[in-house]
Amino acid sequence: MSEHNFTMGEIMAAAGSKELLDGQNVVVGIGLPQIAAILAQNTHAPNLCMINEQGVIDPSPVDPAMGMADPRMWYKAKHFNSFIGTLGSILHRGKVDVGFLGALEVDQYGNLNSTLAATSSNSFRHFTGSGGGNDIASLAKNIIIIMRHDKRKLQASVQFNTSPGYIGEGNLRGKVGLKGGGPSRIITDKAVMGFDKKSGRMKLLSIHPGVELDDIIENTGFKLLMGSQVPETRAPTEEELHLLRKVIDPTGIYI
Amino acid sequence: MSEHNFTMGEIMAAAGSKELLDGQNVVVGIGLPQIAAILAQNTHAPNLCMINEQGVIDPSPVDPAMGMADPRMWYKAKHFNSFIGTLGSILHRGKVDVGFLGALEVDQYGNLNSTLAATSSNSFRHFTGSGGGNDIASLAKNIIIIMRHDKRKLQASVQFNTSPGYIGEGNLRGKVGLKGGGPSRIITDKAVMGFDKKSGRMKLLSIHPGVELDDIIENTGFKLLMGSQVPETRAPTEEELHLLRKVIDPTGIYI
Amino acid sequence: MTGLNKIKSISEAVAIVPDGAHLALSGFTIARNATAGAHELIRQNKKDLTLSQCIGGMDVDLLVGAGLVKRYIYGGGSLDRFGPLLNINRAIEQATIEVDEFSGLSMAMRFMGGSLGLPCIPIQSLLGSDLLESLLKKEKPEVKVTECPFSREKMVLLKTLQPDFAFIHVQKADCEGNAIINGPRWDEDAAKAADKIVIIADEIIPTELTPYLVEEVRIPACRVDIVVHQPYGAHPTSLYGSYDYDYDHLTEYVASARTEQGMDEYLDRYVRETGNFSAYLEKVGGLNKMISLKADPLKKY
Amino acid sequence: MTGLNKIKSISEAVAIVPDGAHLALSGFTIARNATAGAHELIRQNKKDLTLSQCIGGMDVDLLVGAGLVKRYIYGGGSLDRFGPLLNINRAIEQATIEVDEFSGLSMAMRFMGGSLGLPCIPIQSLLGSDLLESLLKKEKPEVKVTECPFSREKMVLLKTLQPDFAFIHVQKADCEGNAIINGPRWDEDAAKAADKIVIIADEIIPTELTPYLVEEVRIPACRVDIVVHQPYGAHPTSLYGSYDYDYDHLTEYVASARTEQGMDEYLDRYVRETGNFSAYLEKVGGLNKMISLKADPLKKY
Repeated sequence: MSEHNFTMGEIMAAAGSKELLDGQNVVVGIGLPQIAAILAQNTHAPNLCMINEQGVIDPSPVDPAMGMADPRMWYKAKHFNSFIGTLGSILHRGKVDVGFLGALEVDQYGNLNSTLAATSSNSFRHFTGSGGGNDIASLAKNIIIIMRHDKRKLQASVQFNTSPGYIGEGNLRGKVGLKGGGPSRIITDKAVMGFDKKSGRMKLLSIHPGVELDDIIENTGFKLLMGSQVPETRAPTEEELHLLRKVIDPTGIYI
Repeated sequence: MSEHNFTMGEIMAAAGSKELLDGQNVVVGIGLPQIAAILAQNTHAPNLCMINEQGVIDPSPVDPAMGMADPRMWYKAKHFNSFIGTLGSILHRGKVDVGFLGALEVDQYGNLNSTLAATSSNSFRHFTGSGGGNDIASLAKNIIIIMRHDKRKLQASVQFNTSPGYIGEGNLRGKVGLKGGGPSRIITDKAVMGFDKKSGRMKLLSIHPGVELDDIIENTGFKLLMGSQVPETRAPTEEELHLLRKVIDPTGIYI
Repeated sequence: MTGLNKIKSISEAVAIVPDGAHLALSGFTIARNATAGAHELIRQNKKDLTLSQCIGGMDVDLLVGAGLVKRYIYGGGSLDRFGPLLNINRAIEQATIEVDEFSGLSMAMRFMGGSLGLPCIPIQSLLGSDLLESLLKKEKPEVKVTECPFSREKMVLLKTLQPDFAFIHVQKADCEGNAIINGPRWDEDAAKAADKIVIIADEIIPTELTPYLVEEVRIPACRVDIVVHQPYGAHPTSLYGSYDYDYDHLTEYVASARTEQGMDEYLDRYVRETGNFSAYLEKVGGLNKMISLKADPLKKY
Repeated sequence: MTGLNKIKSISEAVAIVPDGAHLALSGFTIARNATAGAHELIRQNKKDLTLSQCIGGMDVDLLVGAGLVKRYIYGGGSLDRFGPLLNINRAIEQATIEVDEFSGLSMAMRFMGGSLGLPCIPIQSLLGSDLLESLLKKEKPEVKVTECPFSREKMVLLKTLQPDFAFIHVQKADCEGNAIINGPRWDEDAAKAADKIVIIADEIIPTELTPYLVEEVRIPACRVDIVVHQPYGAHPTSLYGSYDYDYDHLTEYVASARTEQGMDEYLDRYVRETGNFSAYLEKVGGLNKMISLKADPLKKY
């Protein structure tokens, strides 16, 4: 990858940004999702509205933060409310266009595990759990998952389905009664993936410049659907790189 | 009544005030209920909290108003919210001690009609309807009804049960699932009445000074329960009269 | 970050409302009515509207008096001591509108449930009343008596409400739609229940100021579709902190509304023959009248 | 009008909590935690508590680490980038507490329904997840998959929550209990769901001032039972507009909480051996530390 003038964080941020349309309501977490959203605001989507689940709408953070509960993430917000005022009267009301999520594990149907991982046959480690993740996965029109491309994190089925994707073979969302659209993109440090809406299975959409297809196949714990030709992921533009490095994340804390 | 040094409005306000205990949460309407509550605050119940259903808590009005929607009634309120913040998270939560209600008609079981009155066999007049009345009647621990003593307004059964009292013979509140306590007092310009909790029927508790029992019987459209001796309603004290006339309603607009 | 300018004229805003639409207006008896919105709906002569409101206000009484309303879903109402909602009451008595009559809280719960995207929500008032009986007798009841599967308590399940449009008059908004409501907010859930929200603001504030007034912002821009700037747009009802109700005009309104003919003359004079809300404001007394109604900064009325 | 003085000390407030009680604390990861309340609960060594919280915070992690908690009902949580909720995770892994794990919104709905006195409330997330499966497998499930009788949509009916006590840390309150929360209010519904509300205020304002700050009052006095005055009572978590989180202390906390022994030493040093919260504040750096954490009036952190 050394031949490229961008980092994997930068191409991931640019790929995330590209998925966002002007005027959309986006639920973001800290880190790459936030960076991708701010990049979109600074380029093609100036009227993107960022929603933090605990009750913060449309902030303009200027300092790096330790998380969503860090008031640095609430700077110059235009509305404060509660979970009910964000995940209730915006998300559950059907007005969130895109939700960004991360996870411990994602499976071939886009189901997310953020709850637990077995350490042996009768013991497990407990992690963060859902937070608003299950609600966002259930109810947002589109879900974008940003994560590291790692075989242990991309398994055929998750150990615990915290936040449903397409659930099982054939897209079972409608059957169980979920109103949101389900995962639309998975952006990793190696590739961008989408889903075949009929089967509900993950599909390789593009490979980041400098990454080999074999590398992706080796680091994915299940068979990825893919076309006969898989294009290269769009590299970040000069403008995007300038914004990311000079304006959005000048101290390089997130990317 | 000319031999007394108080008006019927004054004795009604004093009787209403007497029913209120310090620290209680009271839903009031404009007029006598409000006057009764302010009188209580100025005498034995300084920590009474007044709640206006549309989202106004603990105001201190100083000017006469045209109704609950008149901002004169909201003066120096300590909390603003919505119906949900008053009738929801206070009343429905079981935290309203007393609700004051008025009505077009009240029947022997304390059911209230504020919706309609027949003008002939196939026509009717439509009035204010419920507002928060049904909710308050359903859910407050105690209901105090303040009204004019008039045979047309005190009928054996209401034409339309907008806000249930004890519903029918034998107190049917529990059976239909109502959680509030039901009406505890009816204060008119002639008497104070309560209810026999077993039968759910209205009972004469005291007669205002100068009013004859026959006058009450004649002006009540059903048979009132009563003990062998019906006491006289407590006359307003000098302090109460002073407060009503000089402090609470100096222009005499309400009483 | 966003800077979308959603400002349109009231006539542009009303033009998007199709005949037969379901609307919620912000009025509550004589306070913070969406008068400017109601006037323009009448001028554009919308038909067969469904209106819903926690407690009836003069704004809907105007629409009913003008014959625009097919169905009204509400929790009762009046013009406080000025008088009853004469047009609404008359239309109910003459069965010229279909009416769904609830209580104040059950309407608020229907809106709140709708604002959360829930299809239904329980309540434990209405039980044992003729309001409930009447609602259960409807052809397609929107209430159902049931019991809680956990506590076995009786409860009424209410179908929630999601109006197509809410016209909400507020004290202040920025051009993106962040809306400040001061004083009680009986209409906040009705607004958020609606699919499209039209904010009619007496005052437009610069978006740069919004973060400093954030604790007063009640409806976030991301839910708002259109912002209309209309000073004194709630007249003759009051706008807490901005202006008092117009005692004289409300008195005249109630006197006019006593008869259908009187109401028709009122609508001709003040709505149909005035081409816009500014002309209406001139007709009811113009600048001098508005100055006389200005709220005391301490008393807020 | 009311002027009831509800101010008590934190030890008096905590003394009313019986063993086995159900409590809600205001914490959300590293923001506005009821630290002073949690410390005093530990000092008074309450037993077998049930705790409920939308998103886990350090306050409950302290209680779990101190062994006070029998059951924890929550929607997940962490200490943001400082680390996981180590005591809670360990207790779940070792099954030393009973856990009911929901999502953030389903917890918020359970509290909101409880604040309204409703026995149950629907939601349309959780469906198709293992969260739901686990909750349905409980001996007495507090969720039920059902369908809306009007729309026939699938939904999960949630049993609502009404904690016995809420300990809510806020920026300001008057002595009657009118409580000002600035910034996001993830805990407002949990507070109102509780039977008794204990407000722990960093600052007490004169009641005469309350009407002028009315738009910021989030919990009305008529729902509040006790008011405690405890400056810096949310330390080491942040209080929006008042002070920042204490980076050093949170880092030390997470390092300590990695082992049971480390946690026990932390509790001895900072809670059990300090007789009160003032002594704790001295131990973590006293006045100089608190001055260094003071929020910038514009940035609010």
